[in-house]
Amino acid sequence: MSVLSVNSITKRYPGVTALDGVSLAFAAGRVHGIIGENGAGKSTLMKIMSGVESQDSGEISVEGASVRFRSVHDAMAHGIVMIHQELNLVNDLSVAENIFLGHEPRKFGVIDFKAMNAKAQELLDRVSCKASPKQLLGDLPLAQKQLVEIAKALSHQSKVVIMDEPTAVLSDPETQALFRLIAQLKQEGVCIILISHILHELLENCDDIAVLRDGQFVGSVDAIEASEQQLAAMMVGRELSDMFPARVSAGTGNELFKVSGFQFFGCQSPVDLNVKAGEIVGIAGLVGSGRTELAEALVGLAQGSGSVEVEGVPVGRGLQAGMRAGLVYVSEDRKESGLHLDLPIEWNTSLAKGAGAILDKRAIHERAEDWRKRLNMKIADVRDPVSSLSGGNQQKVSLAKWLATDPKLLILDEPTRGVDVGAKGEIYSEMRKLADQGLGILMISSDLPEVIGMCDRVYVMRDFAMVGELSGEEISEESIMNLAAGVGV
Amino acid sequence: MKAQRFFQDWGVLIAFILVFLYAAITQGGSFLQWPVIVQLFTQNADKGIVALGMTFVIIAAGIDLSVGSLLALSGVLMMLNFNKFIASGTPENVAVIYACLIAMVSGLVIGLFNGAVIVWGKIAPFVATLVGLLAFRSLGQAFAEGGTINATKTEGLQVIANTGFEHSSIVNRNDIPITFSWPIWIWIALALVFGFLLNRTQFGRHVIAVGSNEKAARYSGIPVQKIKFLTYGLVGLCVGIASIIQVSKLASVASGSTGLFWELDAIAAVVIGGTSLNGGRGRIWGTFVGVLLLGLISTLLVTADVSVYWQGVVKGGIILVAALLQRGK
Amino acid sequence: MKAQRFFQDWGVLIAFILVFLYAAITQGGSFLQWPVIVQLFTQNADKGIVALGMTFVIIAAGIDLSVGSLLALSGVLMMLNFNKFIASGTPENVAVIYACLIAMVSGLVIGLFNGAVIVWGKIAPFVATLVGLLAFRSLGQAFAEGGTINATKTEGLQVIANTGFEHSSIVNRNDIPITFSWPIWIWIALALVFGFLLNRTQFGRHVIAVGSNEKAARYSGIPVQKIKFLTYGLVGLCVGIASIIQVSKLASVASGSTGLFWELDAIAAVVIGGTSLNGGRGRIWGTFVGVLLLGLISTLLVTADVSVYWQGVVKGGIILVAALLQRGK
Amino acid sequence: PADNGGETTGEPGTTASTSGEKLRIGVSIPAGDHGWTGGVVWWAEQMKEEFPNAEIIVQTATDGSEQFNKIETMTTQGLDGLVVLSFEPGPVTPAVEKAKKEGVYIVSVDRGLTKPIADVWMRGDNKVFGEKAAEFMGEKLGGTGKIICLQGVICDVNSDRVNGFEDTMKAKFPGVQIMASEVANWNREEAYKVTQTLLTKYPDVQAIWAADDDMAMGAEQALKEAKMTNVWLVGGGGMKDVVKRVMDGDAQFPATVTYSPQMIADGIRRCIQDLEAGKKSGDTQMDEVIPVEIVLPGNAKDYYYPDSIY
Ligand SMILES: Nc1ncnc2c1ncn2[C@@H]1O[C@H](COP(=O)(O)OP(=O)(O)OP(=O)(O)O)[C@@H](O)[C@H]1O
Ligand SMILES: Nc1ncnc2c1ncn2[C@@H]1O[C@H](COP(=O)(O)OP(=O)(O)OP(=O)(O)O)[C@@H](O)[C@H]1O
Ligand SMILES: [Mg+2]
Ligand SMILES: [Mg+2]
Repeated sequence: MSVLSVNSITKRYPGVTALDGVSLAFAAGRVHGIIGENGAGKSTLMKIMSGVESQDSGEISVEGASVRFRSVHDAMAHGIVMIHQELNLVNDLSVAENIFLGHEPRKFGVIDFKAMNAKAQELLDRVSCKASPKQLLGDLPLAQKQLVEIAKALSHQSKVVIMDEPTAVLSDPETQALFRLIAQLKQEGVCIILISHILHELLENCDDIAVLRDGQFVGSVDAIEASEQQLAAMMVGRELSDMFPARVSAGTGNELFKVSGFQFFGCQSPVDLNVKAGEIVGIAGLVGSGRTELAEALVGLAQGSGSVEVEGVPVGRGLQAGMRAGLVYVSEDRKESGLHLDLPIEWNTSLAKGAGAILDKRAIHERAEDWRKRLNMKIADVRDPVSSLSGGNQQKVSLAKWLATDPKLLILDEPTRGVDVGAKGEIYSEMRKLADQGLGILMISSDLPEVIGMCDRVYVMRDFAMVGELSGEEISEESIMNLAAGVGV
Repeated sequence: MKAQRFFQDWGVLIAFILVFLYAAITQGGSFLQWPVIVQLFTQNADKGIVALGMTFVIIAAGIDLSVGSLLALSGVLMMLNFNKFIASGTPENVAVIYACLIAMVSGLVIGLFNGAVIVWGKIAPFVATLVGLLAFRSLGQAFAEGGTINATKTEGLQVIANTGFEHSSIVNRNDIPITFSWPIWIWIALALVFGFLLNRTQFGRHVIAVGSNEKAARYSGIPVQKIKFLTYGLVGLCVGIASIIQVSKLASVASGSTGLFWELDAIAAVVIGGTSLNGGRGRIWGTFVGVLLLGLISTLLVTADVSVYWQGVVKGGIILVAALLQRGK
Repeated sequence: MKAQRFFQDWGVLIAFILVFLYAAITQGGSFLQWPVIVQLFTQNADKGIVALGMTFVIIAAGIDLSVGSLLALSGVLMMLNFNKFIASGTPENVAVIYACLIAMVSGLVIGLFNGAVIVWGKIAPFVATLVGLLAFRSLGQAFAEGGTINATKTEGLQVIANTGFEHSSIVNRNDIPITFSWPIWIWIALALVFGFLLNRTQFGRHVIAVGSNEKAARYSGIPVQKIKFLTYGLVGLCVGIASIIQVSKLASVASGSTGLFWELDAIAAVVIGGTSLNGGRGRIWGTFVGVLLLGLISTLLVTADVSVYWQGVVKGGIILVAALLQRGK
Repeated sequence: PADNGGETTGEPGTTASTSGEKLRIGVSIPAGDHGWTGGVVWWAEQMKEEFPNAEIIVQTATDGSEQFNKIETMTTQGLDGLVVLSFEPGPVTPAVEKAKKEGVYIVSVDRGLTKPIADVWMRGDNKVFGEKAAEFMGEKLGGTGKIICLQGVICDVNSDRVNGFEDTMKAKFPGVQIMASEVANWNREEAYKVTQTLLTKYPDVQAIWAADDDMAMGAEQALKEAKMTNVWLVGGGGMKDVVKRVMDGDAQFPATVTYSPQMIADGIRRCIQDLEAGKKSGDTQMDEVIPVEIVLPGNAKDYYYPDSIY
């Protein structure tokens, strides 16, 4: 019998039908994958199953009995917890307090901090998170926060754990650890529902995979028999060609971007790097290796010193000077620093570019429409706030915002995080097109296939230092991981 | 859903219209007259101008508690200098112009000072402007030795607030044409300019972006600090202009009481007008109507002869209803 | 970095110590005496208690502008009923107890009313409590006909604020033992209880979670609305207790002036104490010291004989320095 | 009706303006945010009952500009008479001037206006308020002693009282030392606190002067707590509790100074009587001084209004 099932769930938002009569069943001791394009309705369905949102029609059953969730609390009481796609943690509380938020261990009505910290430490160990239970959550880097979020879900001893793209911000070792954990939970009879855009992950770790398209359930496959191509075709409704576009003129141009003797906050040794016109250069490394810090310092968002040149001209300090020189940075954290979620999409796409001291509203609108077509965004109206978009489409808006500035050198930090396979392909080909037009691209990514598929050259960082450079045939998953983890050196 | 959105967008205007209709029906003839309506604008122009500036500050997720005290201070500076000019034999009209410049410049400069303390001194706006609330009035009192300063010549000064456009067909009950005085036009003009500034210029859009998500604004290359700094300058300038109107209207300035509680009134008008205190969302016309609504309530309390003890309850009640009308989800 | 963190954590205490040392050095003997120190506590206990409650509201990302008016209203209710009890022949001590209960219950209930308007009426806290600021005092004035109500019997009532612990070794210069009056102990006890509540109980941690990230709190199954609602009840209760102390001190309540501007003072103390107006971050001991610091400044202004005109500048200046000491990055 | 009305309660019902309708009287006064102004509001409200046939509109204001606006609004609504107790004379004068232009009969009480436009000015004299207190205290101290002063909100009224007091003291009783002169904002609670603080610094003061009775009451509480009941006080403003204490021969309140908020009631009566008598705006320009008297146990019962709120 299924531990959790939904029956013809429908949910409408103004302008969109996010879910249209979806029925699914989930069983104990199984790992269910869910895939779908950005905006297909995956997160919405999960939110309904975990009591965050309520459906317009349809019903939810837990162990055969029909239930109605009025709040998250109700869902938790039925043994259902969810790890959200966008982190939902409290920066001003400790790691342990976050993990046990809402169900703190108590003694005589008072929180038993000792027990709480001890239990939190166990959970953190289980998810291979190095953070300490007493640390303030706000001080953690993104990836560790994600692990805390997972630990938090585990703290509930639930029957059903829903994970909405948990691996998007994790690098390889942590992802591996997470899947070991999932396997263990499965052994314990827990039902896991896993959303991801990384298809091979799902094929390797799930029992079955359900596909959503445009708010409708289009089918379900057995993970052992299915292939990536088959899944992609079900998601998108057509066959996908090779995701990574062919390189035309890999890095034959002149030196566009040259950094030498560059030091930034926390760096262990000065960094040298360069990017030629038309080249896509990767920066790989484990989470916490300092890639984001380096990039932010390079564009002037953080302190840094050393020589930075674009087309042989030294770039002044400060973000604006960098932007004037054509140096732009697309942040990894679209929610906090990348986008204005409450503001219209068209504003966001013009915010970095500007639109004259007196705004040219038409140009602003047309620019947004233009990028919507170029990046194939799923948007009802460019005047809607970004917050109404699905995660992947938000990521595209973030990209469009910076591409619109006509940069010379583009630094992308995890550009395809949370983007569906189809859209990934679009972003990749857009990147390649830009490179072919003479742009230089520096791409920070934890997604190794992406690094290998896209980059002409790869720098690898470890512990806030540049530890190697790979090019051409040298680029392989193994060589990168060896450098990044510091083995075999 | 649709209805809710409608109320959210237009709530303050609907509230204003409802209160106005109520007044017109219950007060009958004595209310629906040109003088009453014109007075509503005249009496609230100064506060309204301050509220316009406050709207920018609040949209940028700031707050300015010092406006009332600043009003007193720049009024005192204006008046002291005016009297000095007159004493030294400067022609009256020249003295008036100088005095107005002094009021505007002192408002602007002190506003920018607030901004500098907040932006570069890294002090929370609430605290920094609370310091201003205490210090500016105190300074004004020190300059004025605690008292009221009266203009030694009043005609020239009073031209600003007491003359304006008249039309022979718009008269009061004694058939004297009503003056649409300059403050009304200044207020309307500033509202239009500020509306344009907020909605049609890069500066305005940057103010919204800073208020909506400061970090993202910084990452977008918006000069966040400069924008914040300027919003405080803007409200300071507005206060300077308002102090000119006050001084011109009253031909005097009371260092101890001029502008008392104005910060609350101005913030209330902005918030009732639909601007979010969390920043990032706001509108100029809402503030304009918000000021009018508060003014209308005061007028109504007078004309309906509500007992002074109960006025607070009635005023609070109407504000509550206005807020209920336009609440979000 | 470390030094900065240190100042951020301890800034308000350092500021207090610096001002105290300054006073002790410049005022010499007349300042460093038991009576002065004890007075600092006695005089600020009522305001301090209100600030404790306000801390919870602000940590939950709310605000309460109505505390001063509520103080007057619950004082009026307490006093009117006390006099009625006395008139009807209730024994004085029973009447005192009834009156105290009335003050606390009315504070609590009206505070919860504020909370209900904010949470279920979905009105922004600033607006909802601004309505309270206007309406509660007005109600008090209506009940008291705008005047001051004096207790018809004072002895029993004044026991609360004017008696307390004495020790024969702690005397003033006339060798009369100094009274560590009940308000001091009530304040300290409440500070300890509230500190415990904030840091050690689920309620306290949930208040922080709600203020820091309301959505995350909701996703964690925390009853966000109930938590917010309760914080307003808490501050209301504090106001009720403070009104008992006020009434007991002077055996009278002035409907027009009791508690005037207290909202500003209480919020200022909370913010100076290191609690963020954005919610999520705050501390009880900081508020406690913040209240003492503001009180100390007032005492210093009186004893150092600062010109009345310049007091605002000096007070503002000291607050600014305290804020600079503990500013964040 | 040139005589100071106080006995008019007997004949209501005769009020009728020349136009045959009810008389409309606007009363503009400061908000009752401290004891004395609270008394003013109360007395003004009482007049509504005393003259049921006149329409008395009482409006309060928290600053000069608000008072300006409210006078303007009332004028627009149409008034026969305006009784004004100005917040500050300066800001209010232009509004009164406008009313005058509309032919409204103007009675100004207490603080006056900056231009001679009132038909009747019942002048309160705040300078004398300070002077009388200083004379009494100087004499009682025998020309030498230490005192402290409590001031109200910083404004013209306060300055007049304080200057009157301090100048007289300096001129006539140079031996009396004013140890401190602090602001307590007309507020009982603040006066209580300020006095507490001052007493620790100046434990040897012999007397306290407060610029109004409310503050004197606060100071008294501080004295009581410090067990310094030998220190005596002089306030002023006609608060009934204080007058009673003087009447009863309380050693701590040997005297007080009159300045009753009842003056607003006299002003309103005067306005109605003059209008009923057919007086028109501009007919007269009376300037009467409301005498400020020192209240001693002997004459206290003349100033004791047990039913007043203040
Ligand atoms: N709060 C909201 N208001 C309006 N529309 C919304 C809201 N939340 C989601 N939507 C819309 O509902 C649809 C489904 O969104 P959902 O977040 O479920 O997609 P998803 O499958 O999780 O996509 P992704 O892979 O990008 O995370 C989208 O079209 C989105 O724009
Ligand atoms: N807000 C912060 N406070 C304190 N330390 C931080 C903060 N942000 C990052 N760090 C530290 O900096 C290091 C690098 O952070 P970050 O995770 O951004 O690096 P990265 O290499 O860009 O990794 P990724 O982009 O994969 O997340 C981390 O080890 C973390 O300890
Ligand atoms: Mg999603
Ligand atoms: Mg990073």
